[in-house]
Amino acid sequence: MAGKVTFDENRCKGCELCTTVCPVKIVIMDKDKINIKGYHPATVKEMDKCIACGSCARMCPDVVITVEKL
Amino acid sequence: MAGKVTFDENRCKGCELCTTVCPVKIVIMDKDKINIKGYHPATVKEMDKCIACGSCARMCPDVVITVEKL
Amino acid sequence: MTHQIIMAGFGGQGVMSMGKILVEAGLKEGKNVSWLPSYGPEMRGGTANCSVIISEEPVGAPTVTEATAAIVMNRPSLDKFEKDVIPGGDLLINSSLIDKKATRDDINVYYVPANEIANDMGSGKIANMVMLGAYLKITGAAKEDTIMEYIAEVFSGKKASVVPLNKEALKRGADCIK
Amino acid sequence: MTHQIIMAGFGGQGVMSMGKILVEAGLKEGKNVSWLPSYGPEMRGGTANCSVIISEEPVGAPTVTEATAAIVMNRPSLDKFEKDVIPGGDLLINSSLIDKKATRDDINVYYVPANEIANDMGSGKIANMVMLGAYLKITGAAKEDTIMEYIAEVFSGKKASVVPLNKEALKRGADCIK
Amino acid sequence: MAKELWKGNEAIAEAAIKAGCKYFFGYPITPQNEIPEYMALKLPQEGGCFLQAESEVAAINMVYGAAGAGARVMTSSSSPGISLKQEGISYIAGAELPCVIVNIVRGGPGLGSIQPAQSDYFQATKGGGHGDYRMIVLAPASVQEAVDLVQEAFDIADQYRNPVMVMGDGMIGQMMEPVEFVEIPKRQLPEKDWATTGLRGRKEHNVINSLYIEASQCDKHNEDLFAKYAKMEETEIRCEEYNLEGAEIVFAAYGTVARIVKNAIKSLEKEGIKAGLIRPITLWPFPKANFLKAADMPNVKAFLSVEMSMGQMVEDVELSVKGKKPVYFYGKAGGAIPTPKAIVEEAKKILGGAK
Amino acid sequence: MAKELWKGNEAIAEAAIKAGCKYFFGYPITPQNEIPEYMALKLPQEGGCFLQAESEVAAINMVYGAAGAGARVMTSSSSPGISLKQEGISYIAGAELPCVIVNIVRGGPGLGSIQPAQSDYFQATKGGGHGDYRMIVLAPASVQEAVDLVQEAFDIADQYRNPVMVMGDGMIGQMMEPVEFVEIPKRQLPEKDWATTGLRGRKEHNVINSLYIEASQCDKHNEDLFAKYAKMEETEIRCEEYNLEGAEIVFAAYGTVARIVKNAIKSLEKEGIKAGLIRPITLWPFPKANFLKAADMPNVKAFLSVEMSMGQMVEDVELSVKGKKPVYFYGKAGGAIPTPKAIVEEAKKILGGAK
Amino acid sequence: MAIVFQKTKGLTEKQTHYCPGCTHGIIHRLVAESLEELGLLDKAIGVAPVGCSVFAYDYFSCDMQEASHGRAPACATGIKRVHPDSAVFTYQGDGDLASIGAAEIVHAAMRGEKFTTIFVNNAIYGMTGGQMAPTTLIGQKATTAPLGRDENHAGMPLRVSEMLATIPKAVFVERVSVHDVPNIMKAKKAIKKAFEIQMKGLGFGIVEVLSTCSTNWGKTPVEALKWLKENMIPYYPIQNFRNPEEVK
Amino acid sequence: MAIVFQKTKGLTEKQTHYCPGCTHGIIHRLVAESLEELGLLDKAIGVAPVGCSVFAYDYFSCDMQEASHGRAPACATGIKRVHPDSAVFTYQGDGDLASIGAAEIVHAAMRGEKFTTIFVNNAIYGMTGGQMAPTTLIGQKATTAPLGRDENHAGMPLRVSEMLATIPKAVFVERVSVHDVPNIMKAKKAIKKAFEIQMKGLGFGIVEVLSTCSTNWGKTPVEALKWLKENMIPYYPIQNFRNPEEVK
Ligand SMILES: Cc1ncc(C[n+]2csc(CCOP(=O)(O)OP(=O)(O)O)c2C)c(N)n1
Ligand SMILES: Cc1ncc(C[n+]2csc(CCOP(=O)(O)OP(=O)(O)O)c2C)c(N)n1
Ligand code: SF4
Ligand code: SF4
Ligand code: SF4
Ligand code: SF4
Repeated sequence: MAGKVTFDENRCKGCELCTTVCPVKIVIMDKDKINIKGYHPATVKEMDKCIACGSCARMCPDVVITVEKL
Repeated sequence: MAGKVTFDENRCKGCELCTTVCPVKIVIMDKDKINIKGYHPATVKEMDKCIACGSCARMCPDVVITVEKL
Repeated sequence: MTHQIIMAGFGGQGVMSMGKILVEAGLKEGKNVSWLPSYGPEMRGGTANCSVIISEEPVGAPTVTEATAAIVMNRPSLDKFEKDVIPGGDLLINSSLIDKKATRDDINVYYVPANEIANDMGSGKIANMVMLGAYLKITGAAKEDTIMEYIAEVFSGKKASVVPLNKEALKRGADCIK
Repeated sequence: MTHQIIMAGFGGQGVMSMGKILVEAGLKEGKNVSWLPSYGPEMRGGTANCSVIISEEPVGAPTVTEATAAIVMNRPSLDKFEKDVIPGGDLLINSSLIDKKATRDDINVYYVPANEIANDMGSGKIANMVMLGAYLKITGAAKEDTIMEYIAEVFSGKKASVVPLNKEALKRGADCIK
Repeated sequence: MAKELWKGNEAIAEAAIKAGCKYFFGYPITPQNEIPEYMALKLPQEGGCFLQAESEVAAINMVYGAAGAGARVMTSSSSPGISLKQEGISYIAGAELPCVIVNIVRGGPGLGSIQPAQSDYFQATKGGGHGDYRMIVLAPASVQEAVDLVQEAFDIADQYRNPVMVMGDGMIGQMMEPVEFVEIPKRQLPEKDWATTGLRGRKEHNVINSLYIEASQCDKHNEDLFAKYAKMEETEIRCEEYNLEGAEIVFAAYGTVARIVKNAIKSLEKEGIKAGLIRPITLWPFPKANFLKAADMPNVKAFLSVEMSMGQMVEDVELSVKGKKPVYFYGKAGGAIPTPKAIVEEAKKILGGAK
Repeated sequence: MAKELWKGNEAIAEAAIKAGCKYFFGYPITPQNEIPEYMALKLPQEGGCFLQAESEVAAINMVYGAAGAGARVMTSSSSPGISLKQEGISYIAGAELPCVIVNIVRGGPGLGSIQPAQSDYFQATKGGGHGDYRMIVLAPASVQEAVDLVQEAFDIADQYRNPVMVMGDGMIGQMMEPVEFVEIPKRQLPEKDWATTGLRGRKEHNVINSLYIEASQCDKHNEDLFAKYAKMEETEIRCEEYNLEGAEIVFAAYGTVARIVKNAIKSLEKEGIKAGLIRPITLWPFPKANFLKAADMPNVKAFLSVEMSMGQMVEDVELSVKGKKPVYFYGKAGGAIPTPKAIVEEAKKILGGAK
Repeated sequence: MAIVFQKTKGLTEKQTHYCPGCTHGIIHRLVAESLEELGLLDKAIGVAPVGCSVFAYDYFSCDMQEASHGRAPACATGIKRVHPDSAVFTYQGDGDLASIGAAEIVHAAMRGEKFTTIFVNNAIYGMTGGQMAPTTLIGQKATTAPLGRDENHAGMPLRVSEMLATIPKAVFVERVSVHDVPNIMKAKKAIKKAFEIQMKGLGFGIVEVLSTCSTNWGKTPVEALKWLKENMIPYYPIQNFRNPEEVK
Repeated sequence: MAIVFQKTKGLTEKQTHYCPGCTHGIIHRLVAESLEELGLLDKAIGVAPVGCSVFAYDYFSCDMQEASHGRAPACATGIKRVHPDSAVFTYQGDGDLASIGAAEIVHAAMRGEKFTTIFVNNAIYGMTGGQMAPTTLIGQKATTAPLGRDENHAGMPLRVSEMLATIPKAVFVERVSVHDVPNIMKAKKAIKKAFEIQMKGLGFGIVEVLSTCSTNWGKTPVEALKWLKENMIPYYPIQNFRNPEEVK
């Protein structure tokens, strides 16, 4: 049940909503990066923990996230 | 319990509403008269039967009628 | 000749349809015509009037301020429109409901007991046709035949029974004019 | 001398208040001033700018289309306003967030690492004061003392603690200009 | 088809139906009620839709929606109701939607009276709504002309993607005159490929909109609109000239008032005074050239604008005449109608004074 | 009081409060939101009442009610919102109620842009609502002038029982400038004995109304209104003349545009061209005489009306100049702002051509 | 000799322009009587609508304003905010209140404006000549619904009282009728109560009064009363919907 | 490898202008997904309001019209009457729908217009900068209610769904929220159902979606979700008010 989460990074507005709904708490803000809009974008660091539930994508107001089931 | 009903004849529009609510059925249209507006005005012929209930006056949309209790 | 007529009375006296019938006839006879009603927030039974023009020439103003004739069916109408008749023009007064006389002497005044005649004929509602009959007799603005042709068109089939009544009313009205 | 300045950056970078502080100081010094903000349906974090005028003469147009100076706090602002500086005018670039260089050579360009300095001072929010310090050093549009007088008035009582920080920011900005 | 007697309002409605109008959104108001009432009866029979809106504001926005969806659509009202439509009209002009708006004008301001008037001239021609925009405004003087103009109005609207107003007064709406419905030659019209019909296979989505958030784009949009308006001014101006030859005084009047003026002209003629008339049929674009030409005629001593208002079109007459000859005004307002007699008096006064 | 920096919108609100305005009914719209927001905070502190209406239509009718009840009352909006108020304004003018209406104009038509514009000139001065009526329209060019005019606006309204509009553009509303609140000399004002306060012992009931069902009465009412307007035209016209002496070209501009034009005049001066400016402060009544006088000056070759519109005031300039000198127009619309440079170019082009 | 009934001082001497038998006249009288009996004539300010009752300002003896069509609640809001101690009322028809003025009445109710609305529901547009109103019944003919109101085209009649009763600050909502004397008495009671509630400052109150329009219904006045009873009341039940007691 | 979630074709590529974390974005997506899943993108016509979602015409890939403030239901009525087989929807904020547009939404409901309204209730005016809306909660601060909404001055917040549910032809009325994933799923279901009901021609449907406006609430996006849950839902219960089954 592993998943793959892709972020369309430059669409991200750094709102952090996605980080609050991940059941395994792997979605975090990438404080090291600033995207074209000037925000720290969201990202997933430990992708192997992803259960492909799609919650982050469903919560994101800016359709930044695509979720695939491997 | 006798009553006296007075009609401000020239205000009357001949609508006949007062005639429908009199419990003793004494309010009638005076077919012999035409008032200033061109209508047959309402009147009471047998005033002695009046019980001063005020119904005709309350029904009249044109405040034609005054009712007194004798 | 241009006929410019004001017709006025209580709502329900048929002044509007009197005007309409006349312009329909005028049109049938190839004249230029217009019919302009008064309009407004009148209660049922309030006053109403219309301006009718029948002319050989194209109709200019549809308003009638200098009437060649006025037909007044009730007292307020007389008071209002007597002054609008041009000198030498015609004023037709429904004497059944108007006890007042005309005050001007530079116009031709006709008293037609239209309601009495109509009641006499058994239908108070055609007092307007009586007046129209009188008017036609005076002015010849349209032919009685054309009027009747139009009426026959409108009241066809079941309603055809009223046609003779209308014809009679026109005639009785005309008869009032000597 | 009439100073016509454009200040521009992201919302949240304090460009509006930078302009306000400057005109308040200008007013204190008896100058004629005006401050005109951009406005519109910008999302939080969108771009913002204001036009500031400080002059000995009455202010004509409050719009600045021929800027004696432009202070740009982010990249889009550089792109948009570089062209509006008059030849010989000043362009102040926040080099912390803008890696691009100015393209014109008929103007004086200053690179001020405002965010770095501000962060260094422990408060990223006063990058605007750093830029203002640099601007004042270059143009003398208002005296640093007047600015500080105004700031002291605004931040009195409990908030007075931020006054020295602002003073320091102005100074560090000025220091960037050799 | 032979001539038939039609009441103005009903004739207008029938003309719209004949022109292919399938949708009508309106709200009752005197003296135009016969238009929606006729539509209520007839449009469903034509497979169209009549809807009584909750208000004039809603009605004009229904028109916006239906016009944007590609339909031939009309609304009608009278003065206060037209005031309520101003925002919507500005949107329709801004979004470049074709529709026909009928205003059967009554006396104002406020609730005013309900009698015939021409006091919405400014509102119609200069833009009662906000922003820079123009409508073609057609002003019929007879029921027949109303019928002809309404039919053409739909084509004009479609040709330019622009609202067209037909402006009559209470008399036009209420009077009965002989009418012949003659088919108006159809114009070559562009396809409505911009309409929101649902994609239905189309690749790019269509958007109906008047918002240009960048000032420069909005400025450009205005320039485009005015280029279109310039084209209308070139090709759509209509005007009747009457009796101008040798006229000492030239009347300006539109709609039914022009007919009253014609009566006055005849009276003047009888008194040996030659008078003419310029009757704008399009109030916008205004027939400036006709007036200018008349102003250059040596016989013309003065212009007199006669209106059922306190003086509105007279400004356009002045603008046209460019100070070459004096321009006077005579009018009645609030539903009162100028009489031929009063107009004659006024003209004589002016000619006395203008010697 | 020393000068303080005020944002235009807030200064307008404060000026109204200083003028004794106790009631404000409005609805949010950019770029005037600071007016209602300021009122929301401050009016209750002054024992007054701020109410956010459900719409502009409701707001103007609340103003009608409050003005009829005898209060000093104001509303403000921007272009689309002002369009929605047109019916209400016509009613207020018809019922002769005093109130102040602020329009912080933005680009149109339709939703347009929200940037500064002057494209509601026609709507304000010719009557965007139905019927014949007029408002005094005041057009400040600076925040200070806005403050002064708003204060006086209430007196003017009360003196004539007439709505007064203060019309600025987005710049006036949004910019910050030094302001000194100086008390405006109060006018001698008539008592509001016509107001509906409840009888409270009075014998005759007061009625606020704009309905005159008889056309002749409504005509009379219009005559009375226009007699009042004539008085306003006699006494209330205001205008700034700048640099007219020896001017070859005279600009017409109002509001902030006049300031941009002044920059242009200085630039022209540097190039050796003398230019002047007539700045109407009252857009209605329009300072016709000032323009006519300038038209008669031999040095003046042409007029150039500069507006943030596609050309509206220019018609009043033409009407004033009566064809004596050519009148040109230059403008930007939809929220775009003319630059001094472009104005200079335009003037030079004209002077080149007008030789 | 005692007066059982005579004309209230709340009405002027002016004779109304209403059609014969139009129940607008009755409702005017009930409002005027209520004001007189509550001693409010001296501080009452009424707002007339645009509709058949447009001339109401001539008939009520208190101060009056004529509002634009549908906006009486906005107008009354302006008045009441200026004179909070006055007794302010709007008198509105169903076209005026339920169609063009729907937003204004909903929002006056939402804000709990402390005035009283007399809502005359005669299921038609009277003044303009019998067009369909939001309250026109299914199948009922109107000049803009010549075949009768069709629910698939024009929807179901709007029950205003029921709708407004969902709004918390509409503290008094009652529907009454004037088709016979007992109902006239009840109507009077409701109107009086609405004014009392206003003067206590409890919130917004509305009395919906079922009324006739014999002219545009095409009936005699007497037939019209019967039609009201048989057709309107089943759809518009006579009922109290909100009472301030409830909201306390 | 299976796609669990990807951008719907119902949205264009254009990035929105909404503030970070603004739930308008979620609601847009739910509408677009519903249209795509029901196969309606090819015959959908949307109506954008005046409000923060004024640019919705740039974001939805179907045909769109931009309506004037509050009039989207009138505009949609015009569209739907012309194209009865289309899937027409309005997308409206609470200022747009419940304040200036109150009459239009009530009457679209009364007529049973066969379109779908997405009503975004964020208890404030977003686009114009945080003024009070009819839906602003008691005590909630707004730029035109600087001390918080006072019920004695500005009344109680309008519960639109409850009000519209009294109207017979409003056959589908449901309030949902998007403050967490389960509620987002429910919201999607309701929106989809509303479109299905429209396509069946049953009447008018409205889905009220509780939404955040972190900018004008003065909160972070995450705080805003919490505030919605804790403050809005108690006053605006998440609930189905009308279902077409009921009305049959
Ligand atoms: C803005 C505007 N629209 C329309 C009208 C025309 N009008 C006058 S009264 C009326 C409706 C009257 O119906 P209703 O409110 O039901 O009252 P009733 O006459 O039945 O008592 C209308 C539409 C108007 N005067 N103003
Ligand atoms: C006639 C009119 N009045 C006012 C406005 C200004 N305006 C733009 S958006 C808006 C309200 C937005 O609030 P809401 O509908 O709640 O939507 P949100 O922005 O919160 O999504 C207003 C009042 C306008 N454009 N047009
Ligand atoms: S929810 Fe979307 S926009 Fe917000 S931080 Fe996550 S990916 Fe970025
Ligand atoms: S109810 Fe009144 S108006 Fe009607 S007939 Fe009786 S007295 Fe006359
Ligand atoms: S039209 Fe109807 S409501 Fe109006 S006065 Fe006549 S009966 Fe009454
Ligand atoms: S202002 Fe509020 S509603 Fe508008 S985009 Fe920002 S967060 Fe969303």
